[in-house]
Amino acid sequence: MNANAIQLLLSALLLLTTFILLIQRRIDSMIYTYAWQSAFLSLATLAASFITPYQWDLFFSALLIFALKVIFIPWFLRYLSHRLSSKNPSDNATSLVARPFLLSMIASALVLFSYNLTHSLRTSTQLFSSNAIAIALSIILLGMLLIITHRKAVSHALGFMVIENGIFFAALILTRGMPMKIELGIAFDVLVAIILFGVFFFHLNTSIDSLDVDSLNRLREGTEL
Amino acid sequence: MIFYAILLTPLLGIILFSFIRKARWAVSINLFISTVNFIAMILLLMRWQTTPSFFILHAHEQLYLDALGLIGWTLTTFIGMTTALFSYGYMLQNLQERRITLKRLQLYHLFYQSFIFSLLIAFSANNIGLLWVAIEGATLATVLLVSLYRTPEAIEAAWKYFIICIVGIALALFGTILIYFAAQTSLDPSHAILWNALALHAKTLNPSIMILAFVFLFVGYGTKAGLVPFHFWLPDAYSESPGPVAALLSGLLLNVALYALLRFQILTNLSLQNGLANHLMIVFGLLSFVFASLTLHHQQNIKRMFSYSSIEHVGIMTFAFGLGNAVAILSGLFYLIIHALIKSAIFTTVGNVMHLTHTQKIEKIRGLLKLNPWVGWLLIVALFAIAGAPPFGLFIGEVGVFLATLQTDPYLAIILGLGFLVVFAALLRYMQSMALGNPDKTAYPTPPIAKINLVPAGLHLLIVLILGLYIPSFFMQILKQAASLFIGQ
Amino acid sequence: MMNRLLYSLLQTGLFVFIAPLFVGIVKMFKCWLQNRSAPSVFQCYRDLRKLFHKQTILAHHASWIFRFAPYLIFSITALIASAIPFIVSPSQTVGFTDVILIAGLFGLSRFFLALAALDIGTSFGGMGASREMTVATLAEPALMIAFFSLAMMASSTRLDIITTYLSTHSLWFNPSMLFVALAFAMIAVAETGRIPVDNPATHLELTMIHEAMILEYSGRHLALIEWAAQIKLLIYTILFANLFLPFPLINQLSLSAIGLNGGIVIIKCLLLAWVLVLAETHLAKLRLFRVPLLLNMAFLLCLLGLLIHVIAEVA
Amino acid sequence: MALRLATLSIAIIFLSGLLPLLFSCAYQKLFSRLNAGLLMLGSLCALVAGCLALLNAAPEYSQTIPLSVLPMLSLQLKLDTLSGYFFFIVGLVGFAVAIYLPAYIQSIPHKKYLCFFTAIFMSSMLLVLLANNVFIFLLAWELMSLSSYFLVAHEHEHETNRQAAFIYLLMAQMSGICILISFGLLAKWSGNLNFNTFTHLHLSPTWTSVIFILGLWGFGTKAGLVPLHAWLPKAHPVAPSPISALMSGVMLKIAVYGFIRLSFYFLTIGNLWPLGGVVLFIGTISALIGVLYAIMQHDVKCLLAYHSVENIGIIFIGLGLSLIFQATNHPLLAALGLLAALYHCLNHALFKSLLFLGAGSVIQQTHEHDLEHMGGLIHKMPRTAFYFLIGCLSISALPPFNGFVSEWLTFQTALQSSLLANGLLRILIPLAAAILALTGILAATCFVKTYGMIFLGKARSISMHTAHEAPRAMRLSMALLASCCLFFGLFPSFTLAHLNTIAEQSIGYALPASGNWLWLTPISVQQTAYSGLGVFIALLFITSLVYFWWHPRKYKLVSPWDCGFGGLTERMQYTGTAFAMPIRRIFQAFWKITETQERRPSLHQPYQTQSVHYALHTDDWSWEWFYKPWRIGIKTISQHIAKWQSGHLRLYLTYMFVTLIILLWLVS
Repeated sequence: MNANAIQLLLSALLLLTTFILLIQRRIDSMIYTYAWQSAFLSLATLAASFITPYQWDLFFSALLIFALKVIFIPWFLRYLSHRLSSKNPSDNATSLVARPFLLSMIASALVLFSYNLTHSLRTSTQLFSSNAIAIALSIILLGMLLIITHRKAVSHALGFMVIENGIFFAALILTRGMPMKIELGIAFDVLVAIILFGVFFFHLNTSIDSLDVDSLNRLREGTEL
Repeated sequence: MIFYAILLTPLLGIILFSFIRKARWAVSINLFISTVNFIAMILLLMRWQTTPSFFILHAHEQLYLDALGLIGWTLTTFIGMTTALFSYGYMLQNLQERRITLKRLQLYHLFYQSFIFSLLIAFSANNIGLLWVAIEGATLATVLLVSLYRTPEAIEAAWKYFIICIVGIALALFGTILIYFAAQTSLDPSHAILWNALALHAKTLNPSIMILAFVFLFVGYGTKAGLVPFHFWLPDAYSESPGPVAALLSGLLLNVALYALLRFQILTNLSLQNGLANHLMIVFGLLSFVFASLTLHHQQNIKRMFSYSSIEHVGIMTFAFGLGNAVAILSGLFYLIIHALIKSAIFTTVGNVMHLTHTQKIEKIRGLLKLNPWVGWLLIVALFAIAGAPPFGLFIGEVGVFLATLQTDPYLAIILGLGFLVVFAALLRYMQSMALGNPDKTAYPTPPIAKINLVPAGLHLLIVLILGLYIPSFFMQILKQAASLFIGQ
Repeated sequence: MMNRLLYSLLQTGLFVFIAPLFVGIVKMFKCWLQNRSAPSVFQCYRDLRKLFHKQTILAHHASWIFRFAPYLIFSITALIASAIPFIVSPSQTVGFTDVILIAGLFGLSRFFLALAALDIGTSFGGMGASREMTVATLAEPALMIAFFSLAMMASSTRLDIITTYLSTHSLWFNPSMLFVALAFAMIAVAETGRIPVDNPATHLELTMIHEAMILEYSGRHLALIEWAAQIKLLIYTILFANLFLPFPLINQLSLSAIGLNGGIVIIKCLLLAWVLVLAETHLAKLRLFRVPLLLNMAFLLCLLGLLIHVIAEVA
Repeated sequence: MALRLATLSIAIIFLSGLLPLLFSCAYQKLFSRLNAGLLMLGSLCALVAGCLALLNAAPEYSQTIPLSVLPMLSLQLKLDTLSGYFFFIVGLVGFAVAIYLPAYIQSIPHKKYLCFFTAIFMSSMLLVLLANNVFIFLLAWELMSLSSYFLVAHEHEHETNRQAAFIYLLMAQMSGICILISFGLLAKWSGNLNFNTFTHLHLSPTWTSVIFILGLWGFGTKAGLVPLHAWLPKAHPVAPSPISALMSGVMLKIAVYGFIRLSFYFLTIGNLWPLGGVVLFIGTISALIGVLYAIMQHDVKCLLAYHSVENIGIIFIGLGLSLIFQATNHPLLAALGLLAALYHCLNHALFKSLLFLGAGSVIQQTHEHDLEHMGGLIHKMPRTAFYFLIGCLSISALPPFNGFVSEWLTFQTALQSSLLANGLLRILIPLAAAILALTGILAATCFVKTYGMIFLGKARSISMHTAHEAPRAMRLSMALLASCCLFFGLFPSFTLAHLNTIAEQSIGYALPASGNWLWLTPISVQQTAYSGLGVFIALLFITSLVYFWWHPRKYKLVSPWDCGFGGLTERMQYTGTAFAMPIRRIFQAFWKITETQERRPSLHQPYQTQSVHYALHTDDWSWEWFYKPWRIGIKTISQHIAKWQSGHLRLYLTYMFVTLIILLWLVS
């Protein structure tokens, strides 16, 4: 069992968790799944730090991810979603999420699409990364799909975090991570973003009395404002 | 030294505003810091004039200032200053009317300076990762500014702005990583992320990755710039944010996004040599232009109307940069500067108008010229300036874009001409209904407007007027230097 | 050259002087044809003399235009008469022989007549002016085309040159000339206010045009306007006779040529008077809004003439 | 020298506009005098500069004054005979207007702005004439439109004025864009923005046609050619009268100037006679439609505005003929056509501004625009009435006034069509000439109506009774223009001889001799000859003779005959609408006529009519055909597009997502 195989396995797990996230409707389980995904990502980073010698940067990254994405963010989101809605926090699903099979078919098509897209890159890089980049790309696209198909503000935050994970994964496999300074900057931005999400959950809750973003349609064209 | 002074003044502001609570102090200090910042910028410009250095590298090559960045810096510090001047009176007024609390005023100033800071970083970032971080930072800083009033509409607008932009900008991060990856084979990892190194070795970058990267960067930064069809956040955010914030968004945020797009356009063009980036920019530029110009006819809210005008102008600029010939690039750069100046003037004027009439509805704003001749004339002049009428600077830009279009693709000039006409019709219609005629006599008592609130818009328009008649050679030299980035020496 | 100028002036004088005679002849013919006993051919002169001796009456608020118009109208008509190839081709030095100028001068006199009609502010005046201008509107383009086809044949817009050209080239039987001649006749009827366009003999408010305009005139003013109308009728008759009928003017200044010309012109005029009377007796006056049909017909004929000229005769 | 004077005139006029803005209200009297004085001085300078340039014949160039390091943005000026001639026109009319303006604007609010924009307007018109590169030309051109927009919108309290101003500026913008594209294409081929490099470019027929048509579109819009004329009768009437005089008299000529510059100087038409044919066709249509619409108007300024359409049409007939003859290799006749058009430019400028100034005097005295409410003013304002009459005679193309000379020249050009080899043209050109004749007589009809309704008859409303003669300055200005109308009618050959140099420079041929001081012989004595002075003297002589001989020494003043019903009132007079009714019936297809008649029966006896309400609207078809479709189209599209922005965040993200996927798919 070499390191490449571990990474391959982890990337498959990442994709799987994304799929699960996509078709889930309960906010709580979505948050858990996200935590699992982040944990896999953290593991993958750790594995990469062992493959390439003296890469303490990656080691730190793994720790950072673990602290931020596996512990803090899921806790924070769970705290918020419980605090803000007394009802059972499930995402009132759209028609697509109501048909998980169709949705997963679309998602699979997206995976195929990203595989096809990265096909041209295969010649220029080693085999593993080009396959993994397809996975990273599909995680990103699926993250967007997640946002599009879910209605709760919390799911949108999660979707953004999934995209973020996908990007981090891409950075990891393509370039063995970004330079540390940038990594820190990105992490800081993510932190600020999640705090802003928190602030907004409060505002949304007070202004529209729910976290359902579909009721946010006051601002549009063609009607009296 | 001056370089760091400019960078650090807003940082100092951020620190200061964490402590200051008194309102009058805060607004004055905000103005003071912005003014100092701009004065430092003038010093830098003077040094630039004496030693025409093409670019300056700082901090282990992480920061880098060339002519393009210099334009961005000048605009940022200048508009930062004038908007601070405007927000001086505006925020105090808001405080009096209890639209905002003291705490939110503190927040406003904090984010104001962080926004300026991130912009300065973005314009001077050599590290493309840092560029991304700075733009993301600018986005995050403005999100809470947009929702400053905490009305349901403002929150909705800010939320949409937030989600769409961070998703977009996440895509840009992916694009950035792809570029970093594309440079792995030819550059060592510490240099593969530096823009100047990338530009130098652009031909060795992997083309197929570059294509993918540019698409992601284009969608990402294009979202930020407000290109159709990624623009949907823009009218909401502009219309619901307070006057000075709208001025900042339209005058600066839009430019920084376009700036980032231009950086990667240059890189992609150097690397691919097939003009793919240019084609994308032409198509989406024209799309934005046409789409926004048509939508412009269907507006009820004055700020939304002007936000569509911003989209339309971004479209023209993107189109011009996409054309890629010398005239187009020069006019595009000129257009960018003038547009930033006029648009922020417009949003400050709109702030005054709203103060005068207590409404954003176009149909309720009537007879401004009789209500308050100063505001009325400012609005008229600003509207004609933004519509590209001479003798204002945008006219030169417009003529330049046309000439450039005729040079390369004469047929596109028809779309451009029709679009200009449609835009002009809309702007003229709105101008007439708002500024001319008799005001509604019964509607409201009109409060007086402090002359100081008119100064920023007046100053901007004066500069635009002067630039429309005479372009100083120093200014032109900087433009040419910036343009030479696009077309080589 | 001076000779010709002298002849021209003399013939203009003669022209102005005998115009009432021609109208008298027409009236006499008409009476004959309608089995009435005819007044003397000099009756028109008597009428004029009577008017010259009557007191002139003016409305209270008549302006100078009303008073001034008769003199101007008379002089314009006399001026045009000087340019008409009557017995000898007019002198170039008289200088008004350009056909476009002639049309313009007619326009000027019409303009003042219409203004004078509007001056008093009665509804008859307005009605007459409006109808007169309408008829002129329809006649003018046709008249222009008629002149143009002549001018294009002779490559000149000068009546004297055209006459000279016609005297050397016998063109009257050319199809284009026939069409144009027919059209010109219709235009002339309209312009001079004869049946079927207008009836100079009645004062029915539903039909009158010219008479409605001059209803407020009296005394010497009326005399001058009547006289001018008589000259105008003769102008059109002579133009038709010398431009479109066979036996054109002989372009010489010898006494015999003048005599011959005079004889031929008199015969042609009598002939035309007879045709005019025949037509007036046989036709009823048209309703005002049937007049456009007639004049459109004239325009069409002119155009056909021009077409035939371009297609068939030039090539 | 001439150029320096020309630049000076622009500077003076510009300065005259800045003054009122600088002075405070306390010195109002002083600044208004100073302003008027400077305006007069500037116009006079322009007049003299124009004359000098015409006399000089050789073009003068200014030094290049850079506005930036870019060569394209530099101030390059040039004064040649063509621009000199138009300078002369602007200066002459401007001078008259400058005399007229101070007395007129006494009653107008915000005269500060009016003076300011008038000065900008005039100086930008002059700058258009001097411009020697694309950028300066466009700058001045747009400034001209913009400043006149503010003049049109000056009394913006009225909804109609705002609408007029809107449509005006929009059309002006369209014209600007067309010109920009057309000149931009020229610049593309010549590789330079300087007009000097544009001289007689040899382009492929396609590009020549494209540039030509775009130029015709652009300049034609501004000149008011049908069907792009719709702004003109709206905008001109609502501006203050002296401004209407400037707009109608001068600004339209600037457009003609631009068109001549483009088609006679920049482009080489080669043998593309259809281009000339298009111009001729549009000119003819404009002349006819313009005058027909004019007849139906009862707002005096609106009527005059439609007459501008007509006269611009006549000018373009001349230009079209000239282009046709040029393309068929008859340069002599081309020169004749060009001369006719140029001379009509001057003449139209003179009589149209005279008429607008006259109308302005009437309106100032009576506050009445509607012909149906006027009447009898010849007794109240005898001098104005006299000057107005001269204007009417000139515009109706009646000898011996100036309008007749230029129309006569146009006729003479048209008559030369027998020289053409192309049979189609040989027929169509005389037809166009016949329509021109129709236009002339219709114009006469229209002005009989106008003059009759304003000045003759009895007063139709009370406001006529309070009218007085116009102030002396205004009369002086009208007298100046009226005497110019007569002068240029009597002595055309002098001016035409100098216009010959323009023809020589643009076409390469000049007329051999246009005659002496008495005779105007454009081609040869054999062809034709005209002497305005001769006609004038002869008429004067005979009329005085007849008058002194026969005029009755005694009048008896009575009331007019009232058919025995007693008491003719002013309501019984023929109205303007009634006057034009036969024309309306005959040419009814040309208007969109809505005629409504409503009878209200008496309450007690249903068969007895209590009152009758009659309404008549004659509208312009061009609105229906050329403007409404655009407006409705854009509105509809914009509504549909707005639906995209439905307010749903997820939808927005979907758009983004789909675009991303499509882009990725396209590039892979």
